[in-house]
Amino acid sequence: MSSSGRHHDEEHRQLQQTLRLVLAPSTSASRQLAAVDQCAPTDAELWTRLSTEVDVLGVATPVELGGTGAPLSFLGVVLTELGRALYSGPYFSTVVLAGQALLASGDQVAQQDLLPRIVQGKLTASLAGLALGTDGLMAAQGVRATRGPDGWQLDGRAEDVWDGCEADLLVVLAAADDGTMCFAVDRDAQGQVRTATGGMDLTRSSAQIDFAGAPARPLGAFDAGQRVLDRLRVLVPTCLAAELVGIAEHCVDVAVRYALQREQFGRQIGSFQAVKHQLVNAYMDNEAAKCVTSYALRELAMSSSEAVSMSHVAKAAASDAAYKSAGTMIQTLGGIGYTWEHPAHLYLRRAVAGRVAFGSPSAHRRALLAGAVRSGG
Amino acid sequence: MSSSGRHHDEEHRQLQQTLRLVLAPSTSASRQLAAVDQCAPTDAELWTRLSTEVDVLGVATPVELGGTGAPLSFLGVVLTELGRALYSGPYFSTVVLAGQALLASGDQVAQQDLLPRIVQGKLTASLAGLALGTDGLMAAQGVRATRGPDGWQLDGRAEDVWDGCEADLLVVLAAADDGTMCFAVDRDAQGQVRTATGGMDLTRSSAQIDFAGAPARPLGAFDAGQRVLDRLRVLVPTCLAAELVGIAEHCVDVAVRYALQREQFGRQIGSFQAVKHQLVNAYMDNEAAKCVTSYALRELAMSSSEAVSMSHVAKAAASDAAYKSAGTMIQTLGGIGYTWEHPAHLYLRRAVAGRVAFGSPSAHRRALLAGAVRSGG
Amino acid sequence: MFRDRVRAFLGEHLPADWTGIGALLPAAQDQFREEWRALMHSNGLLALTWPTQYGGAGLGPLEQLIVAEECTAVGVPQGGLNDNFGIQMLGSTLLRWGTEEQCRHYLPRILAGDDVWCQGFSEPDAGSDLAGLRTRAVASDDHWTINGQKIWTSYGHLATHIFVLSRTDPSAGKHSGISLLLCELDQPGIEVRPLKTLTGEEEFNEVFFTDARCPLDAVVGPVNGGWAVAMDLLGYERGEAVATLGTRFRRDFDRLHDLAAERGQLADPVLAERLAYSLQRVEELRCLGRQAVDGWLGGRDIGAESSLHKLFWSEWLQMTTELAMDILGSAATTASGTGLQGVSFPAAEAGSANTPSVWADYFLRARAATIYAGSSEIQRNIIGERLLGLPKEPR
Amino acid sequence: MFRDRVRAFLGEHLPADWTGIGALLPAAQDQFREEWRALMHSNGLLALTWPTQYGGAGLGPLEQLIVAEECTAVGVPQGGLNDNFGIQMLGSTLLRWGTEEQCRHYLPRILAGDDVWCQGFSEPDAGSDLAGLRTRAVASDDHWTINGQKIWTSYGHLATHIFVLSRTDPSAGKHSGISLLLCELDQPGIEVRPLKTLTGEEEFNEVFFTDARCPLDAVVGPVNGGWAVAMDLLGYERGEAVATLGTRFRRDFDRLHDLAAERGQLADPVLAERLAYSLQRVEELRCLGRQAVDGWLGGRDIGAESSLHKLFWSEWLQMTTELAMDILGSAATTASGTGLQGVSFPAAEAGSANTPSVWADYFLRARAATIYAGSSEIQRNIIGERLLGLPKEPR
Repeated sequence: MSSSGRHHDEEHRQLQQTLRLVLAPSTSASRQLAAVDQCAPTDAELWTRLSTEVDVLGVATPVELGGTGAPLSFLGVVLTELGRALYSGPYFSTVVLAGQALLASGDQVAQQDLLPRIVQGKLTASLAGLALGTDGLMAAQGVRATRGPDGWQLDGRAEDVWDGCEADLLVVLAAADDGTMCFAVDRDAQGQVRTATGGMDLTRSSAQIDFAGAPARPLGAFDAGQRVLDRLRVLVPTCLAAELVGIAEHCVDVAVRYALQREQFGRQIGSFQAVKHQLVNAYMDNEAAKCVTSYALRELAMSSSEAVSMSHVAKAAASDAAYKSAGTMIQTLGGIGYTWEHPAHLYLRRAVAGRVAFGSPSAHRRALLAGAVRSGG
Repeated sequence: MSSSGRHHDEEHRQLQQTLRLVLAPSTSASRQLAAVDQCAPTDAELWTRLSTEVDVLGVATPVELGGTGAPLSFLGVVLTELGRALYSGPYFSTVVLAGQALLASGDQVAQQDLLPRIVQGKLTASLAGLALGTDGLMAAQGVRATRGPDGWQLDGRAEDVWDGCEADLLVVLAAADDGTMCFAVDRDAQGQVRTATGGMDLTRSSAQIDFAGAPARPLGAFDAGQRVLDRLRVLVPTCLAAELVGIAEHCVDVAVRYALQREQFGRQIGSFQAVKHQLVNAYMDNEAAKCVTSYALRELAMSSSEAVSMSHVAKAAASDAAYKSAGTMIQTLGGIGYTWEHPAHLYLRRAVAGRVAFGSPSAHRRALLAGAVRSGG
Repeated sequence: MFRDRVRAFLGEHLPADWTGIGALLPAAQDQFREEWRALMHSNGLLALTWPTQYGGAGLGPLEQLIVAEECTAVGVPQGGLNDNFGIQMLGSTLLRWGTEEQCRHYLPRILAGDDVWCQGFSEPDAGSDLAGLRTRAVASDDHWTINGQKIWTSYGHLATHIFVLSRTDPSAGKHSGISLLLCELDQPGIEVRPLKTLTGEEEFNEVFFTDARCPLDAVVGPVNGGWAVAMDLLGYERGEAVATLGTRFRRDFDRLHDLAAERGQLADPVLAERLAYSLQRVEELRCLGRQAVDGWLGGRDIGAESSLHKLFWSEWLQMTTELAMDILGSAATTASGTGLQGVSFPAAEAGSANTPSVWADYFLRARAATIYAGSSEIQRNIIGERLLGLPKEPR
Repeated sequence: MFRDRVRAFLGEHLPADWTGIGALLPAAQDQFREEWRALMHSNGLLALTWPTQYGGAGLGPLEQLIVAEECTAVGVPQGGLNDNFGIQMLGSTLLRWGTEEQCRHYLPRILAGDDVWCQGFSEPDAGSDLAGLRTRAVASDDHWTINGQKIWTSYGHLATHIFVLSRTDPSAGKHSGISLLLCELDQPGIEVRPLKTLTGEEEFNEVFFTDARCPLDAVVGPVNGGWAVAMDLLGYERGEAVATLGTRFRRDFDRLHDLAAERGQLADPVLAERLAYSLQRVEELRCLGRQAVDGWLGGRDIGAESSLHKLFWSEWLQMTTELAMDILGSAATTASGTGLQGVSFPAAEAGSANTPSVWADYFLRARAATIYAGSSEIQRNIIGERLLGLPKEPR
């Protein structure tokens, strides 16, 4: 164990600072609320800046496909900052869900066609058909693929597709006769109805997609579906953990700032142990969640045998941390945190939704323990 | 609901005060420790005072059997005070376990023979064969009763018999061919080996009893075993809850007193919210546990339909309260609470053992929920 | 006997299929509430403890409690939304502290619905530290001139009048120099601005005073002695809550239990254990409520005891709505139906729909429970200092 | 390479069936510890970071860490019980603050085992508030005269020397006027009284000073400047704990998991969920430890970070031993076998028996975790003030 060097600490810090500058305008409370109240679509200008100025759309893509070829830890830094800023654009869906599915599919033609466009911010994408089963993430059973005279086509329903209405491209995991297969479906392909769904989280759009004979391009070889699944079931919870760490940290930051500024009984409220110790408890869990998440990303990058168990630890820890930190923030803010005008509830909502998405803490813990049993202690 | 009058508040208070006076010497730290260190037997003088001076050995026994005929709530007051004082004599085993079993057996001959002697402090007793099953308390399966040429005899092992070595009389629940039966076994009867068992709780003695053809007198009619079981499975957890409430309250009292006296950083430590709020949390749970326990005793006295569910609530709440309060006490006391010389650990030990005895909080909660399901919500 | 009368009244006036006001749409709730209040009034069930000369029923706290219990049991309100402020809080306070003239003027108008009251206590910089309030009132020949800002004024947008805690002697100590003033809202010097809650409801308000006026004699109790009056007023809020909340929350538990059963989640032992704990705790809460009511009827002051009750139920509510979220899983986070109908605070109204979106809404609303009406931190201080006798923080 | 050398050493000197020192009986543990310490010393594995002229290995913190990790992995101690005080704490402090003469005198004697050190910091009235200490030392021509009382002196009954934090200028401020004195225990003015812990062990001691003496030059660092020296000394306690505790606690988890499996309790989903949470948290702890070690090797001060680590592990330990009690049920409360063998703090030693009575003992011992070496309340203050920048309490 120990000391695998500096882990790019300095580069991470630079990337973080750059992102904070770029994201600062969208982090302001008024901007966040305006976006929610007006149901604003993706901020196109910000998307462009993310792709060109900061070049983070290709952070987890190899150089030969237009990306930066950076280690996965850089993706973690980006996701944490987007979480902090409560970024509502299609980064997670495009870069993590669809982008990593494409990479895992092994379909070089599709990769060379699609990934450079994703990296350049010219193509948004998402993934349909990944759901939580009894044994972790698996292919949802709602969509079936059949081979017709004109090629493959999809039928059935996919739920909870992040940014599903807006995505230019959908990667779909579907059940075919020989098992799970992986397909690409274009936005303007016929035979699909994409319906926006509401819910708890007001800053991430989601859709239900009904396929009825939608033409679909298979991605990769016969085992591509399984390969995509194998990769995403570890990668997606780990990446979502990185985002949740950002939510968690932002919540404690906001609460600490308020505790320093707000006075009652002639003292800053942060000087009261009742407030201080609650913040410390949240902070402690956040530090641990951050720590396991970056470790999980490192293990994943090295395809270590610990990557699976650490993905469970990371998703469980970060989910709990974000949920608790959001609650602590609201408690610290008092009445003001209970108003619509303060963005606190947007963080709480994202934390609540993110906690359940791609496996609840309890589900991940169960999988962690099961893994410990299988590996003999 | 509401207002069932004064509930004998004033008489309860008087009884409580009398008991505190009588028990005060045995509550002192040095006395408690001396008793443990020397493995002192029952304090005979105190036992006499409890029976004569305070007359609490007959508090739950009808007048015609020599008791006071007081409502069960008085038994609750006594048990709570004995809990506070960490009383180590055989009150619970004699009065609650054996005494109430005799009452429930319906065996008038045995009652008239034994209960007056119990009330007068001339006979100690206990109960063997009550254990936790999947559906609450039930007859343990370890002891079998068979009818031989010389009458009934017992074989097998009974575990965790409180004050089992010392008890003059054992009431034994045993499996006979026709179901559970209830027996009386005298101390000097042959065919029994009583072995003291140690364990967590240093202030309550316990025994393992091996029967090998021990002669036993059946108590009551053919259904007496079931009647005893039906009564004790509700009464015993409720009564133990009353004792645990006393443990819990004493722990918070000790901690509060220390928090008022101990100074650090130039302040009484009880003025720090970190200490104060911990004590409040424990106190809140204690108040609730006390409240449900006395309510459960009232319902039991009225044979109300709520008596069963409230016995579960009371045992669960009081177990958790005592356990948490003991922990809070030690945390408040700091290092001194971690020493052998301070009786804090004796309370913790009793709380830990009492929590598990006759059904853990989790088991009682499960039964509570199952009851709510059966009664249709 | 009185209870029978109340039951008969309820049986007579509620439809046979009545499940509770929570089953109505918000507009229908408002209408029902208004009609129901009038009906309660004409049947002598409003202001039970007020003397008859002011339009009350001249009965005691026991009868008041019986009405509260029976209304709660069938799921109807005991009056209008603002009656908690007008009847319970201000009315009781006027009867204790007010002049004969004030009682004669204000009390009948409250009952008739002519005056609808709201509360002006908290301020942006005086939340937990209420005595830190800065709204000032200055007396001139014939009126007080009020300047300042109040916040968290529930149902202020429905009110015609506000009782305002104001600083009337800035040179006095923090708790001295405060007076309780009675003030009409419909005047140029007052602006009421609704404040949306995190679920989008408009329930709270900000109230801005800019040279607002009220008559010189519109002071309750002594000038500069308003702190004691205000503490007394807050005390009248409590009796009913301790009496009825246990029942209301037990109903919430039962709904959640039904939902878990419907969705097959009772078979999940981890969720079942948490449900069982929620049940245990709500039963503890009911007992605590009964005990406090007994004490209250026996004339005991339940000030700090009500803090214990508040702390207990607010934690129960958050724990249980969090459990609901876990029972529902993604159904709760992707549900897009309507939430709780209208005002359902702190417990959901009887008859509320038992759907994922209602529970998601309830979960969010429950965030307020540990903040409003004395945060949990303040309640713990009160309990620690008054019930355990622990020292205050040095200041 | 160095790691290979350590592994080779361990492989060579430990029996093939070695499971950890916890498997030995207490007396055998003591004997093993003594022989093992000598072996470590003769192989240059004691005092890794001390310069060679004082008998150390002249290596760096990385090598020290490697020894700690490898010894932990196989379950052997890295020295004697008092070496934490003599080598880690006092030794490192002397190297930074001591005179050349002090280093030359004391350090080799510590390694040789001639001087065995214990710590005299806490006092009956100065626990969390260490700077409130009242033990006084007065200088005369050629010695200090010490009067006062210390408490919670671990392994004081095994020691020959004590470093005593004393007030040497009573007129100075609370944190000024304190000096760190080096004092021999075997003198008429000192009495060491063992203090039994709640499980009956004798681990802590009270130390009474009645005109006890030490030489005038037995001061570490500046006279009256001992507070900074003491804080520094406490810092040397931390590096190793963060490096090794995660591994030791993970071993505890694995033992508990085995026990639950043996007893069929993994099939109880409520217990399994709690086990899973314990596993999650111990993995978090291991990561926090790795991160802190990385920082430590990178030269970062891990003062407040080690508070976070302490708070985390002490809560983990209590949660997990409580879980053990629930997994064992009445088996834990009626078990009457032997408990943990010898000194096993804070984690149980590798090789400890996996029985109900061991877990019951461990549960009781774990009560100390949130109290000793800075209570959880103090740790939260440190974290809140140093890492979050929150204000101190007004005093």
